[in-house]
Amino acid sequence: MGKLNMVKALNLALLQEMERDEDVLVIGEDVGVDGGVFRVTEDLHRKFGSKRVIDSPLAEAAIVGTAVGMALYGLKPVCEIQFSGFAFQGFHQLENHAARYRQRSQGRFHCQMVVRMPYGGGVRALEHHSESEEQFYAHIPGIKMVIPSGPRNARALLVSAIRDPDPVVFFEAKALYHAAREDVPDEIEALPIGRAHVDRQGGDLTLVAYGAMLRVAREAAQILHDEDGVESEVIDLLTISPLDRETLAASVNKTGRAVIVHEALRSFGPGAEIAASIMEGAFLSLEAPIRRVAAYDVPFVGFAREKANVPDVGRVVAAARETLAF
Amino acid sequence: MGKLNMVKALNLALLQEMERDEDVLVIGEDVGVDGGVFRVTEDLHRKFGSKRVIDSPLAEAAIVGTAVGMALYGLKPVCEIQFSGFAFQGFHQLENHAARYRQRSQGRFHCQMVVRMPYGGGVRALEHHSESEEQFYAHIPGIKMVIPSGPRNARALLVSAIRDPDPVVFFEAKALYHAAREDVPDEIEALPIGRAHVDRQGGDLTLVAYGAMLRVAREAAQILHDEDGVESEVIDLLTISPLDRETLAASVNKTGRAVIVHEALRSFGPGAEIAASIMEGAFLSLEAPIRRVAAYDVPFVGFAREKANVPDVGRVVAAARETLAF
Amino acid sequence: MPRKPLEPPFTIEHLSILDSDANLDAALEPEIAPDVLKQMYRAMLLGRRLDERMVRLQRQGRVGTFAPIKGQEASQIGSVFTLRRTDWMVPSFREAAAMIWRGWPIEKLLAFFAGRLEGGQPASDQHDLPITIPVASQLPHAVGLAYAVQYRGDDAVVMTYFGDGATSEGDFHEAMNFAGVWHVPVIFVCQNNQWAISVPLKKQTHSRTLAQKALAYGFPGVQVDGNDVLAVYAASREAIARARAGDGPTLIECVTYRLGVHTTADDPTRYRSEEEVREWERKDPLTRFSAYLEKKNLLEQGLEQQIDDEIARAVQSFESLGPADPLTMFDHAYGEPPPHLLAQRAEVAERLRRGAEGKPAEEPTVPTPMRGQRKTSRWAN
Amino acid sequence: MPRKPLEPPFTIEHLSILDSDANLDAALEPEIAPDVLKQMYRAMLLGRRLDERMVRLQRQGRVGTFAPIKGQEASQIGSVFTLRRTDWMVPSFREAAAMIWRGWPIEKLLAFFAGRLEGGQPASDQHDLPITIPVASQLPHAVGLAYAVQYRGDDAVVMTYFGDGATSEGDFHEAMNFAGVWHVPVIFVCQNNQWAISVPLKKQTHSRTLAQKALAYGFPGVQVDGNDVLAVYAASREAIARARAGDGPTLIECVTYRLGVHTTADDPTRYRSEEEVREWERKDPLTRFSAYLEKKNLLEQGLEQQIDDEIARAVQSFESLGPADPLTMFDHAYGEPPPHLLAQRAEVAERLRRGAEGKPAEEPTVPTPMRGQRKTSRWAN
Ligand SMILES: Cc1ncc(C[n+]2csc(CCOP(=O)(O)OP(=O)(O)O)c2C)c(N)n1
Ligand SMILES: Cc1ncc(C[n+]2csc(CCOP(=O)(O)OP(=O)(O)O)c2C)c(N)n1
Ligand SMILES: [Mg+2]
Ligand SMILES: [Mg+2]
Repeated sequence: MGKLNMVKALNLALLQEMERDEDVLVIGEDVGVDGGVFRVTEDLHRKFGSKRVIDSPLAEAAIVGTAVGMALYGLKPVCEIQFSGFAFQGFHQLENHAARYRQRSQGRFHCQMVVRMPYGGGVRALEHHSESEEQFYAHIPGIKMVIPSGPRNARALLVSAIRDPDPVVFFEAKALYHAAREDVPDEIEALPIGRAHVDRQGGDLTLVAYGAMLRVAREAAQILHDEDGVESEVIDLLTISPLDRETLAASVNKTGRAVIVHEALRSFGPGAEIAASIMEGAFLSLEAPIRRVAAYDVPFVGFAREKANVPDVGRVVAAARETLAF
Repeated sequence: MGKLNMVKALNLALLQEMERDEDVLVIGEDVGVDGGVFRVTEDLHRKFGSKRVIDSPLAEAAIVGTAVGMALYGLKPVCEIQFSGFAFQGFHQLENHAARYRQRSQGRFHCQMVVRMPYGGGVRALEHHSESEEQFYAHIPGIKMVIPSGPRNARALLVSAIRDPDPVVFFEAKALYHAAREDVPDEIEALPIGRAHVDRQGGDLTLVAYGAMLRVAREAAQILHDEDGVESEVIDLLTISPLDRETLAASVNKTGRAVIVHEALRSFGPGAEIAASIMEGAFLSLEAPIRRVAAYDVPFVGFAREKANVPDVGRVVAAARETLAF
Repeated sequence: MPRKPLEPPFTIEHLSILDSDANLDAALEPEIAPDVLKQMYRAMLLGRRLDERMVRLQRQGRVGTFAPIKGQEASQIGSVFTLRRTDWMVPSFREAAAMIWRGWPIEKLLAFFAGRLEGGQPASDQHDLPITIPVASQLPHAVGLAYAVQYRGDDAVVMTYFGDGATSEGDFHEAMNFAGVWHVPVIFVCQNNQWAISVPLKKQTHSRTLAQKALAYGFPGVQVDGNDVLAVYAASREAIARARAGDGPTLIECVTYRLGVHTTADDPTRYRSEEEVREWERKDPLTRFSAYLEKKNLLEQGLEQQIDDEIARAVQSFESLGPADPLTMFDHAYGEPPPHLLAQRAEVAERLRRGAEGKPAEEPTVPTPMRGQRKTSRWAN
Repeated sequence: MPRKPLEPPFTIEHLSILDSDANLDAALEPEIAPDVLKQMYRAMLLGRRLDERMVRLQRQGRVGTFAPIKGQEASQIGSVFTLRRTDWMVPSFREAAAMIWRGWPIEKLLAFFAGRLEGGQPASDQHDLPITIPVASQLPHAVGLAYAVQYRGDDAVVMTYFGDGATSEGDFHEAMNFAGVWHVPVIFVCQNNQWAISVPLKKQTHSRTLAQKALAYGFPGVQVDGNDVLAVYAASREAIARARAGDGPTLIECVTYRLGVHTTADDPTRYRSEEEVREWERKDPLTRFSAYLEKKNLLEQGLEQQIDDEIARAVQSFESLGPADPLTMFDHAYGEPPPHLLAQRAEVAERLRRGAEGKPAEEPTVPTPMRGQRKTSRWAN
């Protein structure tokens, strides 16, 4: 396939899975003729028709809710929520139902479905178009919560999400859609859900990140290497829930220090669970408090103030230095 | 007033605030003629009429959403969601709007409103009637999240919630509604939101709890005292968000050990933030990993298996002993 | 160009065949085989008798909260009888009679209301969803199922149940709208029993009927006398024929009444009059249907006893279930349990093994009342 | 007792006064003072001119995503003009013309679309809610406001705006239903511009009109030619009179068309034909209204220039705003900032003070496209 950006890589995953499996279909607002407002479903409508690539009415609860019904029948719907900020309109269908049908029916039914949504800042967007809500999904058992960090793993994780027998909430960082291209192999590739990736190895400090924050963590690691001679281990979570606690603990048992970076709000955010679970798994190795670099606890700042709110390399480096100096 | 159970105490708070302030009104399913399915709004309809005690149609989003509109106008609605399990139907109105109007309008508007809901297990109830969803609200800035632990503080906190200029999500433990009576003074009493209460003092171990879990923590503390000679400090959070980080840190800086107890699910739950924030505030004092005793990460267990899922005294004592023995 | 009414005008029809005095409109009488008529009556009576038994079991603390169907037997049986086994049935939480007809064993329903996960498992060949508690939230599932049926080209329709209160929820609206746009084979059966707990219909909506809500979605809506099993049957059969022919969804409003409590935790004397209840008791669906069968000589002797025995056997078999195994709560959370869940399971297993201090206490047998503290309750004060 | 249509039947009317060829139905012509007619035209033209300017500003990276109103000027101005200042206006995100008439300074709108919180602040005496982005979610607020008006016994009505797509959301349904039950003074103005981004009306709902959706809630719905400012005005005036008289809500469907892009991030050539757009251009609300005014000798000379100057001044004053102060993002999160927020604010303040490593970078001036990667974009590939 050559080098693809994340939009194209995701599109490829959908295309190939739809070719492989007639039960896979796509539903959402503007996913059909328009190819999705970010073009992730581009061309699928032309190839598979409007029964398989459904331009739905404007109603998130029914997008998720009818997808639940389709999944109960054995189809494998991939929903697109146009922006993660509008997913709350359908939140009850995920929490009340998608997550629960397997247990409620004691295995007679389950919901093999994916709910894709663009999340996060960096695209000069209005309210509800820049937030990072992964925490809300991570706290729902029965659901898996996945956030890729680049074209190749995005494609491989979306393939796995589509094949996963459980409902998967799949966040796509808007800031990454066109940020970089990567070599994406022709043949279908799948990455296991639930497994973090050690993106860079190091013994002095663990940097935990995911999604668009991975590159921030990477750059911070490079600066720490170049300027401070510090070797950071960068962990790309990829799956938020179920959390790969083993990989986290193993890293911090080695480094003794950790900084967590995410775009989600800090308080009661995903960093809390990551920190708590590191503490549980590596307590005796901890040499400094685990720091969280996150968005501040305010509802919405507007894109004119976004840069001051979303973690950047400077903040991560500063937090890392304080952690190292502790 | 003499001794009241929590239902009566909450009812008293509503009654007295409605007598004081014409702008306070009540809206929800069955809150009027029926007095609420748990009778918390008993008699209010008779006293204040159907314009002030509104039996709404069956639609949680509109209960919260119209209350937002009323609050924008200057009224002070108190919504009742019949069970916290059905609040997700209106979750978007809380997250998209109640929490944000103040910032969105830069102070021109705000939502002085309360959303009360019964939460938690212990009443042999069906699915969606036993869950503990406080985490979802704690992660929304602009909203405050309060959970009383007994009749007296329930009444005093509800008074504060009604008077608070910000939207307050107010969880009432169903298991506590009729569990105990307390002396509740005649004159209106208010407790500050955002402040935890040290329910029992001790220097060996900090037990953090709230809502129905407070009595579990209390009993555990007593057993630890009686059987192990251990002095536990029991912290009753009362407000989940904003979290009283100072009180938590101060306690653990003294005790060096903490066990957190909540009915909410463990993973990505409120205990994670509590633990992370204790670590941040008392790192050097920590002698053992902070433990979380919580419900397991499964969607719903049914009341026939509920006892095995919700934290009980035995589990807390066991966790405390492991923490002490670390 | 002037102000002009749109043509054709919008109409909603009302259907009634067998009135409360058992007068039959013979012109409209549906053709139903005598055997089927007998089965229908049996199913209605079973619903009625089970109801009474369930309420007693709840009062004794042997099951938890239960939602009785008394008064709504015709709405449920008249509609569900028009389904084939291969069709889909999507219930809310007040369709005990319909669910039993669909093949749910009574002991499974008992287990469900006793708070056991086992009670939610349909048989592997059953095309039924389990009970849904969040009001109206099952309606999009029914539409999704119907979409899937159409997508696969299967020969089936979907019937889903809900109450008058449910029509206020956003999920109702969105499901109806999707069904209209997708033109899928789904039949929305609204059991308008006049009350949503304590909220009467007139506080629920300002619409004249519930059937007319279909006008907003561009498909047919019809109002039927929901206590008239023949009318419900006729309207359902027509809707199903339309759905099977590819002519899209229908909304059926069954005008009926909940004669009993909302649930066993409810005290309806707080919000409605005895007279109202008595008035509706005169319209009892069983009375008029048994009169109809009587005329046809189709009433069976000893049916009540037969049914009571069946229920008794089911209660017995339910009560002989062993205690619920806590460890199974970890099953079916995910397709494969993730590591943290295995760890939690191990923790519980260890606790159970150790017994003593960590052992979960026995469930109390007297339930904490959920609502409607009856004056006799030990909780009243 | 037979199958009988309910009486009276349900009707929906269509209203048109000034057609696309500027033919007037004199019998229906509303009485509007000449001054007001001139103001209406000015407000419509301002909407049109601002639109064009906004799109240019966005292309230059000086503001972010903007939702143009071109084609919908009559729907907005015809309705909003029937409000008093003391009435309430609840917009969605495509009501620039109506908002300006309500007193929003143009520079505030510019600030809003430039991602500045300042742009969302109504003046303290303005009875206007700020822009709402989640589709249909403002409708319950409008109903709540109307309830509060009635509760306090104030003399005001509430008018709220939304699109055709919005009618699919649960919030639309619930708000309409509450409004019907509560019988509150609220007017629902649906700008049916035929498209919800790329989704045409026929995929949005199977209902013949949007106006008929009011039937589900038991209050009047009317369909008007939304490009006919006189018809919109007449229907709105009637609805407002009804609301003021205590006779409850109305749904007004304005049949109009979005002549431009959905937002500046959209490329409509992907989903709709040039012909369709051209057909609607022939129905332009400004053309016919200016012809109407021409006949009345009410067209002002140099109006366009005057308006352009006003816009230019606003752009200038917007651009002379200093850079946004990051610290103010902590204001107005709560009534009183809680301790953790003060700590976060202090952290940012310290970072800003220290400058260097922690300093937030400048915003890029070329926006990352949100959607509809135009072929000319540097992102295209
Ligand atoms: C979303 C949701 N909100 C509230 C409830 C609590 N509740 C259970 S039944 C009921 C009333 C339902 O009324 P209706 O739809 O008329 O059905 P009926 O009970 O009369 O059969 C309510 C409010 C619920 N189960 N789900
Ligand atoms: C709840 C929600 N879902 C999705 C979106 C994304 N979105 C913005 S505008 C729009 C289409 C709106 O269509 P319509 O209601 O017809 O209004 P129009 O844009 O035509 O004025 C969509 C899907 C949103 N803003 N809110
Ligand atoms: Mg009902
Ligand atoms: Mg539109």
